[in-house]
Amino acid sequence: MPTIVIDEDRCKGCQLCTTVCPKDLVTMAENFNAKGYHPAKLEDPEGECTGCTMCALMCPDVAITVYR
Amino acid sequence: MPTIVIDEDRCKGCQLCTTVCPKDLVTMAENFNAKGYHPAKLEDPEGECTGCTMCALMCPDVAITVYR
Amino acid sequence: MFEQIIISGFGGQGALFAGQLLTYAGLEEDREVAWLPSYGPEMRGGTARCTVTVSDEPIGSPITDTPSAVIALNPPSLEMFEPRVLPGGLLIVNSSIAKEEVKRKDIRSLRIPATDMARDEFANERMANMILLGALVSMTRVVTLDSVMTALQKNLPQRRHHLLEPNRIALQKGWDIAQQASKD
Amino acid sequence: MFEQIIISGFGGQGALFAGQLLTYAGLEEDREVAWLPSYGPEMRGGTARCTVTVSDEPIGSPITDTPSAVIALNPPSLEMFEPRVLPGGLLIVNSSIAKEEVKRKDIRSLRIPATDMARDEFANERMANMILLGALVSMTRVVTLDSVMTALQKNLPQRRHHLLEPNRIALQKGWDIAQQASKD
Amino acid sequence: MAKVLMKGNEAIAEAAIRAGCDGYFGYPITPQTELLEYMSRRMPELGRAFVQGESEIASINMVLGAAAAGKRAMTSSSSPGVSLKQEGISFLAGNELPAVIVNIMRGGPGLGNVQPSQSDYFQATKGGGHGDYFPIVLAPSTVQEAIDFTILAFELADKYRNPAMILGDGSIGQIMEPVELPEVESKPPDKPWAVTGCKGREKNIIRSLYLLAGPLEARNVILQKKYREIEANEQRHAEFMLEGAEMVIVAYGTTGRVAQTAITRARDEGMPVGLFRPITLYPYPKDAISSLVEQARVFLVLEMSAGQMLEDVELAVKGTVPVEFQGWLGGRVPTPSEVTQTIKEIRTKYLK
Amino acid sequence: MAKVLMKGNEAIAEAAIRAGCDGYFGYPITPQTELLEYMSRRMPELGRAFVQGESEIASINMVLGAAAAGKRAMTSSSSPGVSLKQEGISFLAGNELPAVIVNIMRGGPGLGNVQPSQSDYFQATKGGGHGDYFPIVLAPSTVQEAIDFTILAFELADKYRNPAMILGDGSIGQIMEPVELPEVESKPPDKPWAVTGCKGREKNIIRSLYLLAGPLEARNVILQKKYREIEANEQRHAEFMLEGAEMVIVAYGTTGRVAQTAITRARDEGMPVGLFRPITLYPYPKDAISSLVEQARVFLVLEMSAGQMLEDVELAVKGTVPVEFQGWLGGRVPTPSEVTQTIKEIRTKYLK
Amino acid sequence: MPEGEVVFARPAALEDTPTHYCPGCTHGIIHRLIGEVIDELGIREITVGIAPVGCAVLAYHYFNFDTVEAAHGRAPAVATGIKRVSPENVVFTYQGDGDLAAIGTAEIVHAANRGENITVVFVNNAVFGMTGGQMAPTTLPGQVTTSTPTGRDVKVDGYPVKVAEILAQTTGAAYIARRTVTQPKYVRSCKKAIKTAFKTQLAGLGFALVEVLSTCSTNWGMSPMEALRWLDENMIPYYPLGDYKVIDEVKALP
Amino acid sequence: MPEGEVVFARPAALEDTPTHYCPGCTHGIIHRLIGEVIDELGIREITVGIAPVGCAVLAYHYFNFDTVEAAHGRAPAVATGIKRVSPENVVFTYQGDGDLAAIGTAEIVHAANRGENITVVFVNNAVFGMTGGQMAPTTLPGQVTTSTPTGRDVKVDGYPVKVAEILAQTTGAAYIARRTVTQPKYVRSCKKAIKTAFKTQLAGLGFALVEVLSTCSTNWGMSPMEALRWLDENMIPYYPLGDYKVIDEVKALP
Ligand SMILES: Cc1ncc(C[n+]2csc(CCOP(=O)(O)OP(=O)(O)O)c2C)c(N)n1
Ligand SMILES: Cc1ncc(C[n+]2csc(CCOP(=O)(O)OP(=O)(O)O)c2C)c(N)n1
Ligand code: SF4
Ligand code: SF4
Ligand code: SF4
Ligand code: SF4
Ligand code: SF4
Ligand code: SF4
Ligand SMILES: [Mg+2]
Ligand SMILES: [Mg+2]
Repeated sequence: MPTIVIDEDRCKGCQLCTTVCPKDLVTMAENFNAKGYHPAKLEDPEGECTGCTMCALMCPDVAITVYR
Repeated sequence: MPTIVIDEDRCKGCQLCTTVCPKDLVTMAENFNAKGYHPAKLEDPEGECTGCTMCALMCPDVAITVYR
Repeated sequence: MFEQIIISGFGGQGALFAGQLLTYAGLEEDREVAWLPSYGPEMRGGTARCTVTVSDEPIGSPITDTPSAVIALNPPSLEMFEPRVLPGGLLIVNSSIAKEEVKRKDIRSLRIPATDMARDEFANERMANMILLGALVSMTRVVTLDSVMTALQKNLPQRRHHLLEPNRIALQKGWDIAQQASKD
Repeated sequence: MFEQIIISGFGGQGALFAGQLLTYAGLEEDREVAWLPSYGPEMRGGTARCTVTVSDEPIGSPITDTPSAVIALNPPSLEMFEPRVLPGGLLIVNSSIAKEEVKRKDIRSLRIPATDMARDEFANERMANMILLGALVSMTRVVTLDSVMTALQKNLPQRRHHLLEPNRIALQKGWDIAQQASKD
Repeated sequence: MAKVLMKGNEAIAEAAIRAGCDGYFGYPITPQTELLEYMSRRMPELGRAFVQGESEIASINMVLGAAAAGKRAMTSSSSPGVSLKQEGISFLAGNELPAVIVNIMRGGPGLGNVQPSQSDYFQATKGGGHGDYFPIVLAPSTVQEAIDFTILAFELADKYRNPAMILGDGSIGQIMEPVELPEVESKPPDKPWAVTGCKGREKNIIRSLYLLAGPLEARNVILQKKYREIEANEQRHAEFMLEGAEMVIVAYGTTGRVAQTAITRARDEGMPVGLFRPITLYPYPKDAISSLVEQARVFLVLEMSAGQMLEDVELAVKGTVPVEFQGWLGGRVPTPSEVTQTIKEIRTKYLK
Repeated sequence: MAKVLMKGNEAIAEAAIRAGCDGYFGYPITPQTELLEYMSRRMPELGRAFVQGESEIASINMVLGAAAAGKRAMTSSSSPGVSLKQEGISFLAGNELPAVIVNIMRGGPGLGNVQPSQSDYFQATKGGGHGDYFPIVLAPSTVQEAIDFTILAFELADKYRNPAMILGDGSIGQIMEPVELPEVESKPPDKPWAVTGCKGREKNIIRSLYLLAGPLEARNVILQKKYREIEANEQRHAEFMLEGAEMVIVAYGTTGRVAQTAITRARDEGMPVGLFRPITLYPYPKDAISSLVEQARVFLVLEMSAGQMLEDVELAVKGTVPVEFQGWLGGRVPTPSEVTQTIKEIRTKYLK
Repeated sequence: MPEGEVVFARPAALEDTPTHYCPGCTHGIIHRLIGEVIDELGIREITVGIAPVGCAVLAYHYFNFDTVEAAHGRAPAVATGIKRVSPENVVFTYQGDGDLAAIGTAEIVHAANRGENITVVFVNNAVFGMTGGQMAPTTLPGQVTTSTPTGRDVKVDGYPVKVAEILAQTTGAAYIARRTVTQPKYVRSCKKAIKTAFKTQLAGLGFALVEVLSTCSTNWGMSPMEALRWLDENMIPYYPLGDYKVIDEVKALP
Repeated sequence: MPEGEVVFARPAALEDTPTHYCPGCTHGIIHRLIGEVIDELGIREITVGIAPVGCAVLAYHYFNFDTVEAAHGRAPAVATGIKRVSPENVVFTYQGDGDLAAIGTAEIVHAANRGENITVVFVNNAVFGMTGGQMAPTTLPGQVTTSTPTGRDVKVDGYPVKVAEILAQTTGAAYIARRTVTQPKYVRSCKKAIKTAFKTQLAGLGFALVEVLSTCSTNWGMSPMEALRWLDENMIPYYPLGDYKVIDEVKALP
């Protein structure tokens, strides 16, 4: 099942991954990560992620790994 | 009567003035000037010079004065 | 007196302004003061930091590896400066974001959830710096709170004057928390 | 012996080559030699000039303001160097072009219409330098004419070897003229 | 006048403006950039020239142009950028053009870092460019001095028709301190040599080319005479607790102020130590140092470098008294405690 | 081997080729241009790199690239052009990259002229660029030495991973003298630090940036250790008639050879004078000078400058013996007679 | 770890080191693309990168291959030096707009003109990022920076320099393109261009440059998301994306 | 002295000093044209010229108005400095192709780009004349020089730089033209262009440059007459004469 893994501690909370997901699955978490940023998180209860890599393409910090 | 005066000691003998005269009146002298160059000279026994300034236009050393 | 205080956080958390305020307060008291911001590549990654020196004698180096007091507004600042505080010095932590406990035992420390308090009480996260500064002044007495209030009055840009009162309250809040903590 | 000789003229008159030949001749005789061309802005206006030093001791400065001998191939060279020749020194002038008389009385001088001679006798104006060099060697004995001939043989580029004989004759010609003049 | 808090870089800029700087030409580089930024705001407001050049080289040559036009002109940079200006500075000196150059030094060599350093001393004082020349070099140790010396730099530059340099370290540029901003009286002198259009006079030529050795020699003789004059007239330094000092610390700029703190502490402990703080690095205040030889039993030179000014102290002391040295490298600023420690060691070695 | 006549500039080029120079990068400037022209002919014939850079700055940075790639690289220029290279030289030193830079000095400051001069001594030896570093500086006085020192410069540069400079004057560049061209044995050492592609090893980084003061300090400590080592091992000089000399003339390059002629004459007249001719200008042969203090009653420093090496002599002599100076400015080369004259005056003053 | 194949992950040519870049700085995306291209071309072990002076000065920490740090603006000269003595290496520079289009103008123009067989990735973010946001040659008309406090006045401060357009005029250039990375489709297209630029070098065809429009939210005073939008709306109209020069041999590349 | 009116003589803006130029060097013609234009515009007393480093380094001896000598390549920066603090002066640079198109590339590109209100007379003789005839950026393909002994190989030495074409790309340029002086008709046209370039400045319209193709018989190894012909036959085809940029305001100039 396609999905993504966000390396929370690598994330700088820039949001670049959030608007490009065709399924709107990526949002910003409420919590702070170790660096003090709100990291991005995948919310995909229905397993909608297609592994399209859109989100990963936009990540400046290579914090997203995509599985398919 | 139109004519030109070549400042012989200013002349560097480059010949640039010679080929442009429509009347072929400018040639190189046999003698050397003070600098050791063969200077240009006007040979205009018939008074053909029209004062067209062609020769002067080409002189890099402003050695030619044109009268009309 | 010779105090060197580092205030460090993300850009936007007001570290530089808090430091300037402290410097102006020192000037109010006719002390020797110096303010030195972080600059250059240090600033990438959204860091903002300054060192404030308040002293009774002319100031030699305005730079320090061993501050007498530190306000850490975010986790990287805590990580970077905890080891550097002078023994017997002070470390104040914005515990809303910097969650780690202070490990050193040879320094005084105080954890204040300043960002949360600022959001909850002033509806403005940017007030956290004033809360922490109030606490610092209380625990170091490097200047009086009055001097800080005067400096605030004089140096807050005109277009921000509506923030004068909230800032004052926040400073007082920090002062009170520190007073309280010292009693505990 | 310590001789510094300047050879100076227009580009194309062979001043530099004559100087090199003299230098190689000195080398043939195992003397200390140095050849220094004019360079840079000096060269504009079509000037070519070199200083040759031939000496028995290691050469200090290869540059001189006061040459012991000068060959002036054209009028500007005569004008520039006549005042500079060492008292008792030598000035050889290409009188075909440099028409002015030599005014100094405290130096030896010789005027040779070398360009005319070269045109008339070799149908090649460029041979003037060799005539003048022959005369210089004769009057200074800085090297032997033999050494010059050997140097010529060794250093004339292959493609110019047809000029070997005319060059030799020209050198000899200059030598003879100088011999003659010294007898006059 | 009330004191205001000002950052060193901005203070230099404001001082230049008050000194009548007509044109500023610069290129960003840390830790000097605020100077340029301040100028970008203020100069246009005053109707004066501000250009962010395409490089340090362009900037120094713009300065040369503005100076040739008879105007007060200035540029600023930091170490690598100042290296790039060396040809231009040599041209300014060769052309006898007044101008002010600011170097807010950072750690080197190469790209180094942007921390405070004093390792461009040789470059500044011995002539990093080619040929025999010296810029006048002033070394502030506080923001107030940065202001005062900037004004002085414009005046000395005009007086001697020579480039003048403010040599500060990153700390001087970045620090914010209380200062007083003076009103400046001095007006630039007449500059009949400037290129302003030849109306009503002979044409003027600004150049450093003298094709023949004779004329260039003559030119250099004039320059050297000027440098001897500057050396005779303009040596400046500050003293601190020199009375009775058997150990004389020589330090300039930020190192000087750090030393001052350490000396105060050392005096408290009864150590006979004082500070000689050069203000002009060229001309070096060697006469004053030479005369200290009577009193001092040891000199201690402190620099944020591997030992550059050290040579000038040694040249002045001439082997009569030991000269010790401590340096800090790579953008490290000494702490007063380190200096105190050294003072103690030197005392043990020489003053027992 | 038979001697051939060679021009200094061309001889340096040929020597570099024999020393295995893999890349030459330069820009024309009188009186150095024949070096570049020679290289433009020979390097492509040998399948090696020749680039006429768009400027001196581009050229020195091309050298930096080629040196980083582990190859022997070289550039050459003259005074104004070398001023422009100062940032690059500081980078070479900071990066610990070996390379050879030739400066055929001309009259300055500014555009000056193209006559021989020695007025870039300070720039070369004290570091005209920013930061604490020194290029190794070799000063040939004959075309033969120009050849030998060029080869040595490549070897020392590699040995110490440091830029090395040939500092000659216009006369050395332009003069044609008889020389022997040696076959060179030396091979460059392995350069495991070079950027050649990281195949089979960790990646290599060539840099001089160390953001924090601590690491840059550590880096500088390493550099300074290297400089102390160079100073201990590589001081070189030549002596001429020093035996029994009470007057020691110190002069390098062309000035040294002029002095030699004058000294020969002076000795003929019974004057006890000899020559100390520095070959390495950095490291300065100060130990040998210091030890001459026993024998010498006066030093006479001769330079085609206003007095630059003079300071290094004074630093070595430390006031124990008088140091006199004569300089020639603006591209003027001294004649032996002038030097003889000075020798006589100094003798009258000190040796009677 | 989830099941399935990894279809997107850090390329081997990029170190697993957090960058110092500000949140959302597109320097990071461009780094990654270079890493991916180098991986795909299998040239990591023969590549030499030149880091500029600018925010990307620490690029050598992030790239996992040999790197040289150049002085400000001089990367093309350094690259020339390396490539001329070691033509077997793949040599590229990574340069900002201050670095390449201000102080380094002469070096880039002449490297292009010589047809130097190197690759240039030119990151145009319309400011001097590293030094705190001063005007760059590429700053837009009216854009406020710390050295154009009232906005760039083209009459006084000059006009934004169109690097791709100007370099396309040089005969030596083989491939000149402009791209950006503000949207996934642009990211893909940018990667392709970078790949073409490296292939151009591998085929020995001469100078190749990709100008990448990039954000600097910190110095533009915006959030990273706002910065992407600002770039799309303001920079692209002034700096149109596209290919500015593609010689036939490059077109014919496989 | 003959009777009649003098219709051609030395302009007042030119000193009565023999030049150091080689016989037939067209630098001399270009100097004269500048002198004539300055006379005709009546601006001698407000003009400041910038002499380059190159054969024209001594131009200040020949021009009869205030002059500054710039470091090699930096004339546009020097001119900028003057013009910015003294806008009432007419400021022009006189530069060779080594000076302007090699070492001075950054300075000329940015002066043009800033639309600096100065005039540039750019003398392109396809070699470094002063230093003895090395390759210049403008040297033609195959041309033998002292640093391209087997002829310029464009693959190694780069391509001849077309200055007028490149600078015409900058937005700041108001007037960019290329002329020559090898024939009387060209001389006339060149003078007109130089005049337009000065008028552009007088009208405050921004950067103006006239590239003048010029001979260097000494370093080309030809007689002056051969050099004229060589230029016509070889340089003009590569560097076409014409106007490369003329903004409307310049076209409208009286
Ligand atoms: C010679 C020199 N001049 C100036 C600097 C200061 N400096 C560092 S980075 C930089 C500009 C960086 O801007 P850009 O190239 O656009 O890169 P960005 O940071 O925007 O990615 C400058 C001017 C320097 N290090 N060296
Ligand atoms: C910084 C610097 N580099 C190099 C030189 C040497 N130099 C003098 S003139 C010149 C080139 C001149 O060529 P160009 O500009 O084409 O003028 P031309 O002589 O052909 O008219 C060079 C390289 C110098 N004086 N200064
Ligand atoms: S891979 Fe595609 S579908 Fe999955 S989270 Fe990312 S953008 Fe959304
Ligand atoms: S793009 Fe990357 S760094 Fe930015 S929020 Fe998403 S995961 Fe985090
Ligand atoms: S003015 Fe005309 S006609 Fe008279 S000589 Fe000159 S070119 Fe001939
Ligand atoms: S053009 Fe002038 S210099 Fe040349 S030959 Fe004619 S008159 Fe003489
Ligand atoms: S300052 Fe700008 S360019 Fe630099 S890292 Fe931050 S966002 Fe990126
Ligand atoms: S060398 Fe060439 S450009 Fe220079 S003066 Fe002679 S002909 Fe003219
Ligand atoms: Mg940028
Ligand atoms: Mg030219």
